Amino acid sequence: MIDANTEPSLQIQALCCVRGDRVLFRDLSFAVQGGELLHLKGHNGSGKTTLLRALAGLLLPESGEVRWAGQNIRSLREEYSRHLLYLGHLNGIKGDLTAVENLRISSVLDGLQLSEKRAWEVLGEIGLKGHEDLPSKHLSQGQKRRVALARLLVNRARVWILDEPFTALDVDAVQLLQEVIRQHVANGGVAIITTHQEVAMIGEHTRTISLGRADV
Amino acid sequence: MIDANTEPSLQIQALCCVRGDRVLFRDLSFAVQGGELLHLKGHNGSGKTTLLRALAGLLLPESGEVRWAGQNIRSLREEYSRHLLYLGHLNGIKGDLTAVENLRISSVLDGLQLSEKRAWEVLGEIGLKGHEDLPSKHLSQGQKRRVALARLLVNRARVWILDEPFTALDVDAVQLLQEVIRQHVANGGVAIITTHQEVAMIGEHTRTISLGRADV
Amino acid sequence: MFEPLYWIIRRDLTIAMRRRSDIFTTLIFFVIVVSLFPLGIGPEPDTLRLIAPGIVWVGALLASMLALELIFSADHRDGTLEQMLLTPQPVSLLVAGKVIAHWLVSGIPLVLMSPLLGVQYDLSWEALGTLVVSLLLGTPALSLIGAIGAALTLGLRSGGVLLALLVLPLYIPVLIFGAGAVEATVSGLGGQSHLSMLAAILVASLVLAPLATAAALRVAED
Amino acid sequence: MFEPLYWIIRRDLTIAMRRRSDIFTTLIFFVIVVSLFPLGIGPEPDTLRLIAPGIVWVGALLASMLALELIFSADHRDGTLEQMLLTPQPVSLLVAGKVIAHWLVSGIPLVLMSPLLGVQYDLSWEALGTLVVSLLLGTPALSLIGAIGAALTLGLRSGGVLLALLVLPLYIPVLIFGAGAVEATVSGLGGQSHLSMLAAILVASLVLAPLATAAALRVAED
Amino acid sequence: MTSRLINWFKFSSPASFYPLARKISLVSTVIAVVLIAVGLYMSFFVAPTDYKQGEGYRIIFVHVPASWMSMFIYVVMAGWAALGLVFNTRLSAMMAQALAPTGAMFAFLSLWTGSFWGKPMWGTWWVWDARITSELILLFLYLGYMALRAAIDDPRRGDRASAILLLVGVVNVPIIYYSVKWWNTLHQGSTIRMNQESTMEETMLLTMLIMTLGFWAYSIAVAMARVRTVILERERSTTWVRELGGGEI
Amino acid sequence: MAEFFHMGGYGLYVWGSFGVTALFMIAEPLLLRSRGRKIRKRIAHIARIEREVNP
Ligand code: HEM
Ligand SMILES: Nc1ncnc2c1ncn2[C@@H]1O[C@H](COP(=O)(O)OP(=O)(O)OP(=O)(O)O)[C@@H](O)[C@H]1O
Ligand SMILES: Nc1ncnc2c1ncn2[C@@H]1O[C@H](COP(=O)(O)OP(=O)(O)OP(=O)(O)O)[C@@H](O)[C@H]1O
Ligand SMILES: [Mg+2]
Ligand SMILES: [Mg+2]
Repeated sequence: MIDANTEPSLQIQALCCVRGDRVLFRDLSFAVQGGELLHLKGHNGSGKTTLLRALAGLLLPESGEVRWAGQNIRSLREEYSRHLLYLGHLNGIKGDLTAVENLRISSVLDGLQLSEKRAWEVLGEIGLKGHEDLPSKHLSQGQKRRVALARLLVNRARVWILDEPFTALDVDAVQLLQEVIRQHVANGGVAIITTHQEVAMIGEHTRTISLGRADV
Repeated sequence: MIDANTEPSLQIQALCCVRGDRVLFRDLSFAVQGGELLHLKGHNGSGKTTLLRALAGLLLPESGEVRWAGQNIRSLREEYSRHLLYLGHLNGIKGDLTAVENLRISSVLDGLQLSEKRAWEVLGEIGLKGHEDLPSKHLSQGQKRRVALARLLVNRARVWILDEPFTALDVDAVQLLQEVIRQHVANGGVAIITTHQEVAMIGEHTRTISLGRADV
Repeated sequence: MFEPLYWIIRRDLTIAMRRRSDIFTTLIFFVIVVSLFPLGIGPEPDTLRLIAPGIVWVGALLASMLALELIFSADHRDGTLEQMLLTPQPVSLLVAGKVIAHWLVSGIPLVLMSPLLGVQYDLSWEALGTLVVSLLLGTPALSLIGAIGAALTLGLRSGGVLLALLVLPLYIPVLIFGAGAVEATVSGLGGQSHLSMLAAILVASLVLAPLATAAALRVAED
Repeated sequence: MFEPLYWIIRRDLTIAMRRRSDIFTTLIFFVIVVSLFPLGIGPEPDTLRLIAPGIVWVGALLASMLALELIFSADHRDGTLEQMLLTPQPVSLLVAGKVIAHWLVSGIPLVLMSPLLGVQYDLSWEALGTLVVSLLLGTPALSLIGAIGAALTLGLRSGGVLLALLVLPLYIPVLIFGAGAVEATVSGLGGQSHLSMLAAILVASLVLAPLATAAALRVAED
Repeated sequence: MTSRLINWFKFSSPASFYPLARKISLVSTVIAVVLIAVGLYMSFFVAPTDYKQGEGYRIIFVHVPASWMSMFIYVVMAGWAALGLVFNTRLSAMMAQALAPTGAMFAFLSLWTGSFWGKPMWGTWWVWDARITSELILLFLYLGYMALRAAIDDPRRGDRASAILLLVGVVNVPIIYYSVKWWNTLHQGSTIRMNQESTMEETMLLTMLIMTLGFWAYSIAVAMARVRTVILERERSTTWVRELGGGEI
Repeated sequence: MAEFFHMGGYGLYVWGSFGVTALFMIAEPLLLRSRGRKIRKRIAHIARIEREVNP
């Protein structure tokens, strides 16, 4: 059992990930503390997504381990999930449900209760006013992404792992999202993101890690 | 029958597209000539993808028509396809085939013959060296996009319709793609693209059209 | 603990209701398959009565198996499954919820429809009763066992057929006891013992299948 | 004109060869379904011989239908289908190529395996011969007709089941003449006339089905 | 204690098991050849003609060992699968993978030789008898396992998914067996039962035993050889395989 | 000798069983060996190229 008040910290130790017969990275070690933003860089195919999935516990690394507050996330399982929010290349929303329903379901599963009213408000904030009640398969690419991102506004997870959150978003949405991430970090959360866009990720607490060699 | 030497031109007349009970745009008229780059702008959900699919003939507009060299594309069908290259949000590549196979197949279907050697060269140019022979489902998000974009390097279509071609690409790839588009336009082709990224689309021949109202 | 279970079931039922055709299609598949046999075999009532329990049960089994394909695949494709694995809820609980919803949507209609098909094959009232009870006990077991196969084949291109290959051999005991119960009733032996075997299988799969399925889902998302 | 046809077939065969298991799974599904019936019906050889033609044919029909689900769905999902519609080639030609490849991969193995299953049901040599010929004529027709259904249900969530619903009624004539041919041989009447009907159906669907499928694909991508 | 543990884990790594597998394979090949040769000699020249079935009964000397092996191998595979899931060792999954084709082959041979026995004895190639049917289902279970393995390209995912399938299957095998038995005996019909002479002659029993042991050795030999191939295929880019470099392998 | 192969009228069945069993049990190791050869050759090939590239 992890005390919710301990300083959140993610330690990566000697991580090695292999895909097919290609070693994407080996002996990767670093740590991220609360209040830090980690920006993962690297060219296409350098292994950013792979690393993020390993950090989220979705992918079993070849060797090495990921620790949350000192314990291996493999042994923590659901305990770790409680503190985590992962958003991958896929949006993770159901096309047949409306934006409101999608948001409420994912909140319940995250262990939060979200009233219908609050869900509407949040969706309004993220710029989906007028589209809250439409089956989300009818939404445009960027609107779908916004539905997925709306979770950031209600979630209380300490660690955010965001894989290219800015894709498909228009300029306003990108700005909004940046602000949200900055807030989260300022409140002592951890954020690990990748992006190819030149986004000004603000603050002194931004760290950058680059994956991949210069060749390829 | 259209003469391949006529000046390519795409005329859009009083186009109106409706999705569900929402009118995305109405009475949209414009024309694009060879040597022009059209940059379609608009916030998320303003109807850019819808418009591009209508221009490609994949979607039947509510009213109005799209003309290629003076004839409605509905009546031209395959004749129009010969001059068109459309790249949507989906990459249109088969995960079970390698990059080389994907590229060769799409070329044959486009009516071109592409030798295996040339395919390898082209894929090298677009930065997939060392990944040509891997089933493309194993590629990363950005690498898949590159396989799809490799078609731009071999295709001789006059009209390119590209829906957010820059997503998932890293900085080098974005630069390369910009260059390729500029070349195409300089050679008298038409390019219609959308993108939310601040990309310097070079040249005097860039036109911008904005969709969508300010509200929403 | 039951909050998320309730929400998962509610979610899947909502989606099913949005696409009501899903419910009917499983059902109609069942009806069509069962009705195909007289066309292939010929119309003699005596033969038909003889083979009726087997045919109806095989039809129910195939229909339920086909419907299973949908249970996780959509969630996998749009990324909601990966999100489910990352919630603080035990995965086997979520799996149980999904299977229950699936059975409510695809199993119950089969059970309700079966007497009608039995009548087509000239079964007695008593046999019809046993048919309904056997399906009521058997189809949830089919859904539970099938979910394991569905999770294992998730995201594989040959999904549907491979699922069938993995799952059909495991379905055989259910089929034997299910059809056996009806046959025993028809021949006047009473289907009691078959039905209690079915119940035992149901209980066992209720306990074990969600665990195996949850493990398989974790593997599939790796 | 035949260049793109050749390439489409080659492409689909390459993909099938990459996943050789696809071929076997359709086949094994066929074997399993056919083997399920004795388990539901009981092991008396006399009953089984009586219903064998119907069972084998229904099994082939279901296997071929299940395999059909794969024919366009993957292409639709990854966007290659939308690209195919945008090529300067006639779409019905591409469709024909895909169906041919599909039949080579999923139909032929069924035909080759059927005699073995017939033996399990104790059919005579002559009946086995008719069974093979009837499947050789019937399965391509099934693939062609099924392709229409597959195109119509493209991208719908309940694809598999809905496809079954649309396609099975269209399959019925094929089933009747196919199983009829075998039964006629068993009862000594000779299956000639049934087989010529099958051939006629095949020719008709060869002409019409690609056009209908092409039209359905355009609608699906709208 | 600790040293023994370390030893155990040492051999659970493919690199150190690779040479060991070769030795085991060689030794069991020799044993298999000798036992099967002796067994064949006894089957044809020592065992007497059966008074009821004539020479036809000699099929028993391949039929029964093949049947036993097919069942035994499945259980062994499930054991490896469980080990692999618990300890997360790659080698266990490879062992299961290496055994599967041999098990499926024996299941097929059991059916084949049984059919060739059934034709002269019962007058039909096939009967829906309980034992025969459950052997057929076992063959399907093998094929399902192999199809699943083949359908997953990522070897690690394949390992774990197929291990789950094996465990689910092995729980089901007894259930399947008894349900099929019950199904068959409850509505007797015209099925002819296999004649169960428990008073089998001593020499026949001995011959069968020798053949069974021979098949056993054969399975070990083949499985070890196959596991070596599997190891090479899957570990071809690791340094230890590269250092072998095609030379001493 | 002919009598031996005749097997008291059961020749087809006895040899059909033993023959197919023998066939399978001989073919399996042979197939396996060719599969092993293929992978070994490939590894040797790659090793050679690697030595050439960075000796
Ligand atoms: C396709 C047909 C057949 C199959 C699949 C089959 C399958 C099997 C199996 C799985 C076993 C091992 C069972 C155990 O040890 O519990 C076995 C044993 C045996 N089978 Fe068959 N069998 C077939 C046909 C026959 C026929 C036609 C005969 C003889 C007329 C026969 C005689 C025996 C005998 C004597 C044993 C060993 C006795 C025993 O272990 O109980 N089998 N068979
Ligand atoms: N089976 C395989 N064999 C060889 N290489 C593989 C295999 N599977 C994946 N890869 C490689 O692993 C890498 C996957 O990287 P990943 O998806 O993590 O990249 P990424 O950094 O997220 O890239 P992007 O910026 O494009 O999203 C790719 O280079 C891909 O080619
Ligand atoms: N059935 C429907 N009912 C109401 N609105 C719909 C329906 N289907 C689609 N829409 C709306 O149509 C618009 C689709 O726009 P489109 O996908 O063309 O946007 P876009 O400009 O490409 O956006 P993005 O930048 O996010 O890709 C969205 O605003 C969506 O909400
Ligand atoms: Mg990525
Ligand atoms: Mg768009």
